[in-house]
Amino acid sequence: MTRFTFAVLLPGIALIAMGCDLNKVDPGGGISSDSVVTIRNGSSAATPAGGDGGGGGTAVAAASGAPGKLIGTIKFAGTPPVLPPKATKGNAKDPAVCAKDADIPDESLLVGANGGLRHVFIYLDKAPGEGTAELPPAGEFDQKACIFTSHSFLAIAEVEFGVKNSDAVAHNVHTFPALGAVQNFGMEPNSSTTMSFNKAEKAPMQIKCDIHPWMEAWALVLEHPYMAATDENGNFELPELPGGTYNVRIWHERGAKNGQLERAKVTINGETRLDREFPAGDFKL
Amino acid sequence: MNKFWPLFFCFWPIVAVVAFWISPAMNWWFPGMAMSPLGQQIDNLFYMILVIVGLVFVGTHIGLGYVLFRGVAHEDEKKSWFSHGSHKLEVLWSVAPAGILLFMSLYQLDVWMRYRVKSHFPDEVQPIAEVTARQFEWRIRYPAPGKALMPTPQPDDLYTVNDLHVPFGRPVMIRLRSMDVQHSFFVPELRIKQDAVPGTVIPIWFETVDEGDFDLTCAELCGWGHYKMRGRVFAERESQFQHYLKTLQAEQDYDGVRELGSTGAQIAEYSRGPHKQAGH
Amino acid sequence: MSTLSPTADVHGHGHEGHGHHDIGFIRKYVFSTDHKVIGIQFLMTTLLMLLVGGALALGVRFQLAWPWRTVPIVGEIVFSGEGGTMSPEFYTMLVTMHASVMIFLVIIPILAGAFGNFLIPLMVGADDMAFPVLNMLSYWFMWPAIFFFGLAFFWSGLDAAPAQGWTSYPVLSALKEAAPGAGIAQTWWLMGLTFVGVSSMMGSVNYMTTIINMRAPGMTLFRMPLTIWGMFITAILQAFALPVLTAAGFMLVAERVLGFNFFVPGGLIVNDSDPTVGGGQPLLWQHLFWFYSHPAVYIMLLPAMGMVSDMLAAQVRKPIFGYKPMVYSMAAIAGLGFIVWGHHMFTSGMNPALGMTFMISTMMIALPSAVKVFNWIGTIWGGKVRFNTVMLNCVAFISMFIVGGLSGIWMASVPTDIYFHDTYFIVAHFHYVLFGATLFGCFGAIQYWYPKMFGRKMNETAGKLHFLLTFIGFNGTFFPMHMLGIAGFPRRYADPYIHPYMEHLMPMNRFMTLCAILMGLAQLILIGNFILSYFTGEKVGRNPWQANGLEWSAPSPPGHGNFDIPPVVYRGPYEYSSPLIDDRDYLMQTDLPPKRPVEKEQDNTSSNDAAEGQG
Amino acid sequence: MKFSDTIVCAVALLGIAGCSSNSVPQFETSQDTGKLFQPARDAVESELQAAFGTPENLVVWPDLPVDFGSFGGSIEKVTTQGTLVVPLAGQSALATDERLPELSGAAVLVAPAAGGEKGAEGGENAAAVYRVAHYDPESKTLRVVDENGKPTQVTAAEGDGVQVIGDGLQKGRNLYLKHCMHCHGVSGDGDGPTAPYLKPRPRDYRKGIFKFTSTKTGVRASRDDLFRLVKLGVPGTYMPSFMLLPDDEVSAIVEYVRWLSMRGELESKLVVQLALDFGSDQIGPKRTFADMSTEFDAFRGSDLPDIVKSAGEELGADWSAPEDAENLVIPKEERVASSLESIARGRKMFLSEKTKCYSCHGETGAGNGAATEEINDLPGQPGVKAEVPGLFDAWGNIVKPRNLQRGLFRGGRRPIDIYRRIHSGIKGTPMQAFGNNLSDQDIWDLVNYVLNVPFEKKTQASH
Repeated sequence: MTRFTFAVLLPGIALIAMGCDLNKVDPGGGISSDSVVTIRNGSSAATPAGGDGGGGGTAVAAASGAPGKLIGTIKFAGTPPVLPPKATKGNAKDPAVCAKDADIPDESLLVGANGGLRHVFIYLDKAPGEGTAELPPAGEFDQKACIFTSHSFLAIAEVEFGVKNSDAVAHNVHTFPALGAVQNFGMEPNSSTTMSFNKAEKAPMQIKCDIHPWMEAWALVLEHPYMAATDENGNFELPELPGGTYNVRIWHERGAKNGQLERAKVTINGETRLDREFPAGDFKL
Repeated sequence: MNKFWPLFFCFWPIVAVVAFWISPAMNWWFPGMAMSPLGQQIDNLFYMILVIVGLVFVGTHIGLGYVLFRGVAHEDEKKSWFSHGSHKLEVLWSVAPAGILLFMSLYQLDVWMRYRVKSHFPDEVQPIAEVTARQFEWRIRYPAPGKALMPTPQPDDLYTVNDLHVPFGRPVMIRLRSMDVQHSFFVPELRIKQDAVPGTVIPIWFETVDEGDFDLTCAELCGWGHYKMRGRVFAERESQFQHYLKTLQAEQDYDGVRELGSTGAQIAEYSRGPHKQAGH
Repeated sequence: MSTLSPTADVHGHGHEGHGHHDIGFIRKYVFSTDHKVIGIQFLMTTLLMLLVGGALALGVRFQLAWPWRTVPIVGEIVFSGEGGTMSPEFYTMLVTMHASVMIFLVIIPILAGAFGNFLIPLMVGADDMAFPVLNMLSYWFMWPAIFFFGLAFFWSGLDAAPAQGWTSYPVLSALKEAAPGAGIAQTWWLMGLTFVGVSSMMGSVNYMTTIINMRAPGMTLFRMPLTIWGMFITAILQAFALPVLTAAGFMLVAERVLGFNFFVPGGLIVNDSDPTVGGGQPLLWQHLFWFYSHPAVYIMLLPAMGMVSDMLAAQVRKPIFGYKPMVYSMAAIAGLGFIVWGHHMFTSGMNPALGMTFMISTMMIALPSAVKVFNWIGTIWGGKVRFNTVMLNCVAFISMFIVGGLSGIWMASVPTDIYFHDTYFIVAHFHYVLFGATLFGCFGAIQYWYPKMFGRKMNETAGKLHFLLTFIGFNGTFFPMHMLGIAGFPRRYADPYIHPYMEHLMPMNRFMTLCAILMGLAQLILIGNFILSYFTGEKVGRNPWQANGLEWSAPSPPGHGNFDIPPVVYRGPYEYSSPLIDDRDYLMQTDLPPKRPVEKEQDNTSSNDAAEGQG
Repeated sequence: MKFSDTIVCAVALLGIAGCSSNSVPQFETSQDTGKLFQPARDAVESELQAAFGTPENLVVWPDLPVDFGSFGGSIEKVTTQGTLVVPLAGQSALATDERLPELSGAAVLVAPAAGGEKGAEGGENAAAVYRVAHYDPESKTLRVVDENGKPTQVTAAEGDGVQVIGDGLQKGRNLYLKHCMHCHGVSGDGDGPTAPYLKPRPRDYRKGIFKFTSTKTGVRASRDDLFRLVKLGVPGTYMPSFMLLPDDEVSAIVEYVRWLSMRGELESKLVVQLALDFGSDQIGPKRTFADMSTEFDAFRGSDLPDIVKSAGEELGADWSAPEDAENLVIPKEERVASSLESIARGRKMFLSEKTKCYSCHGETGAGNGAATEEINDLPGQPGVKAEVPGLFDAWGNIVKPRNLQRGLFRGGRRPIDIYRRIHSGIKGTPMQAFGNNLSDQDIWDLVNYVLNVPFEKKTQASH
């Protein structure tokens, strides 16, 4: 063996020895790698930041101002697209009941004559700390002519309300909550029952009927009554609030950003107006 | 140094023989004794071939080693032996192996016939279960207690998965099917193997000589989960087997309300997965 | 370069490439029609593929030794989220591609393609193949095959390669739902297979024609070296068996793409799909496949047998013991090879009566194999044994072939095959035959004919080191597989240890894997030796081994047209240590009969012997 | 011999590349988390890390109703230097006496006597954490060291509660990674390396929804449900039967799967809380990254800990509920014997407007009802039409109504199983609960009919 060879061999062997611990024949890693268990102490990893309060979604501390209602109008700016009906008259499943007399409209974007947008949810994320309004009487959720009424439904968590099937066919109510428990139960023809949502949500949830795929509604479930859905002219009215500044969510099912059209900071000082006009670009169309 | 390589080539058959010799002691051997009469015959055939093959193996390697050894010692100046062969030797080493090979093949036909040829099956062996292989498990269908297995599913059939219970001490037959791709029903301890070919129903019979549970594996590549197809064959007393079927029936008819009756204890266990009593 | 020019020798040593003809570099070295260049191209390609196939095998071995551990190098890239552990379907893909690459891209082409091409014209005394362009095409059809195999493997990023095993049994390979790799990758794979088939077919037609028509004057059939016999019989085997496989391949493609139902029976529910509507028979594929693939085993063996015979005779300076029985046994192996395919299907549920006939025919094929082994031992007997690399590889060939052949007896006998079918016993068996025998033969042949290819010898020390490591690694890897098989260890299991009766075999598998790694690394020595010897090897003349064959009468390396002096054959190729001459122990096929008068007695014996040897 | 040098170098390079690899499995964050803006994503990840750790370093969160294989006891005597006399007893199926000698290295919680045995569960009582150095079951002596393995003095008194966290979770993890991960993924997202080839897709646990349960609508799966499912497999899918595993291993897997579900649920709960305010799509000219960061820091300091805390409590309640017998679906009436009359009634019910079973399952039960031909909106994605007709499940996968003619029942073929499917639906799918509409009698008729569908022709022929 030449000296040169030797000179190369030695570093080679050294490299092998460095790269590969030959004593450890059993390679580690993979699923058989070791794992340890530690115990969680305390309940959050959050590192408290300097500032406190005023955070996202929370009620901003009331500086001043008289209590009042929040009212307003939500509008669609520009010419709304014309959505085809979800089922045309006489051509739906179960034609004896569904779309018997009229088309079943697509309610996901209903714009009134003055540009007012229907079925927009306006709500506070959190109840104001004091002076909570009374809970409104529970609404009723109906299924009529194979349409859910109302398309925008408001409910309070853990408060029972009536569900009705006014049709001569069976429907089912299938909810898609983000936080609460899923419900999916059948409604036999012309029956009624009660239901409730077990948890408050951050945003409205979809309700579907699997038998009639066009049937769709949106329900907002909160722990407090500070919510409203716009009527056919885009008008809404929230119950009276203590004076102060609040974060108000404006949400529509076709809103481009997870449905949220805007998170407005509103200061209540007596009756306050919140009018908004959203261009088509803010929607998923 | 010249002797190194002949020794090297001699060393190797010794290693091979030693390896085979110590294997049973090291547990590198059959997974236990053959638990079926047919399996014992197969083992005997294996050993017979092992002896013959071993002798031939050692013999040829000794021959090879010997000629190498002699060849290494061959002087440089002397020429090699100039020979084009020997007719007598050629005849000898053609006829002798031919005889041995023919003997070996004819000697084995009997076992093969008993295993696979229908007319040589044991008398009155009836199918007791249908085993349907699928990716990646064995689905088993029994007839209701006291009934015979029908070719097509019956409303009162009993279903289970991966655990095949059979009575021991008598030949039993299963009907082997595949629901998707080709699988192979392999019970090493019983020394049986039969491919489950899609589209055909293949009857296989076996007899276990004693109680026990045997691993059932798949021996034909059937997809990514091939290795996962572990089932078990439980050989048990006839009475236990009948009891098992009854338990299975009670489990299968369980409506969550009705009194559980005498098999209640088992059913309670079933709610945490069946066959605890038989397995671990 | 004129074929007959006596000065060709001078040029023959160089690779100047700008000789007398205006052949461009591309025509000369890339799209060459020269059988020698094509042979070397085949050799390079197959050695490359050998590394690929070996790497795949190491992946398989790794999983068996350390199941679900981080796979070195590849694992961290491909399965990073899972901690680098290979997924079970990747394991089956490795198994499949290892076998496919090794069989179709290494062993078959290295024997028929590389050595067949290089040796046939040289050994029969022809200036080139009968159809040089066809010959060139046969090489260049390998590349689409490699491309399609590669495409199959890398399609959609390493994880949807064919995973049906190299046997590709339907239904697994016929329905795309049945396995991860049964999608388009399986079609690519079949395309690759078809290209390999076309390539082989072109080669085999060429070989048959060349051997039959282009032998040098005096080269009678029974004066042909056994290598040529091996190649000839292989070519015939390929010509008859390949069409069946190609047809089967097309049927499977038709089944997959056009919805024919050759192989898929009705009513199967695979992967939650709708029930199949077929009416086909899965066993049909097995019959067709094995009708080719069993003879293919001999395609992978016979040329190596021939080459080892030639090398052995030259190394021990002795005539082949029983030349004609050697030829007849090769023919017998080939003939019987066509009627034994059913022994792959003993447990498949085919008619049991067939099992019996196939058992007898399979047992009988052991007979010519035994005759060959005895004849090789007879050849060494009384010879002068000098252990150089060639000799070592030849002896290893014989030794490994004995092991592989004998373990086949258990497979041939149906009752024991019931147990051993699809266990590691059979893996051990065919690796002993295909790797142990064939590849050791090839390693020997590379060393032996390297001087003829490049005019230089390969390094002996490195060759011996390579042999030693490969032999130890090989036996360490594959001998324990017999034990695994006896223990009932099934093939193609990604994690056998979830079955309790195999748990205790993991240490043995680790040992085998370490041996396999050793063996894999040893091949780097071969590659290094192969490349570096081209530059540094000892320069040699025409006949460095003092052998008798026609190829040794040509320059090293032979120029275009091979022979500077047209060869005329006077005797068989194995007249070593002939008493007819005194000054040397070899008598080349082209040497004129010795003029020295010989004693009467000696003359008789030698002519008798020669008569037996030469017919 | 120059080439040998080259070879040696090559080998060395391979050695370095090959043997130094040491990659580990990792939990992946969900797609929804990925849509948050960076600081929020980091916060979610660090919360998950704190609550559940990584596959290498599993975190035991004692609030969760997971069987960690713990042992408990109260101190009888404290001797010197970290040695306690405690009779330890297993608190669960995963903590058996045989495991006692193997406890070395396990974490120990020592809670003041005021908390008693319960004290160990809450983090508020600031239970001290040690590790087991050695436990001798004979003399019941427990020697503990501090978390770094150094000898320490135990601040405890007689009667204090001791909880030793066993290796239940690790056992489950190892088994899960070996048997389940290839399909269900390391984080239980149903997206392991094998998953793309499987139909139906492997379950994504992160929603906490399992299809085949014995519990009422809206209630999670019980341990027994998961145990049975793992043991028996899901016929007709790639979920195989794991009968091959002993019961304790299956239990360990079930616990680990529940733990993974909880991890996924915590993640999605946090994301729901953050998505509307801190989604990366909210960044725009009106609201810059800096604005959002400031706002998020405040949120993180004030609201996030509460959210995590209440999410933990919710998880605890939700996953304990299925173990409560009240939440199980148990028929009030016995099964109506399967007779031709009952089957006929069931068939009538199946085809009635009251149930509309046929609308999905088809009039012959072949799973080809009209609903499978309709184009649906994707659930939860208003206005987004599915590209293919058919029904979708909660995971966004197309789901076929069961073809009853095949006689394959994924959730089990016992009458009680089918009763439960009809009574409370199949979670996460359009299969609805009929329990409030139909009487037990009606459901049993339906069960009898469904069980008879594969044999229908025969029954009619013999009729």
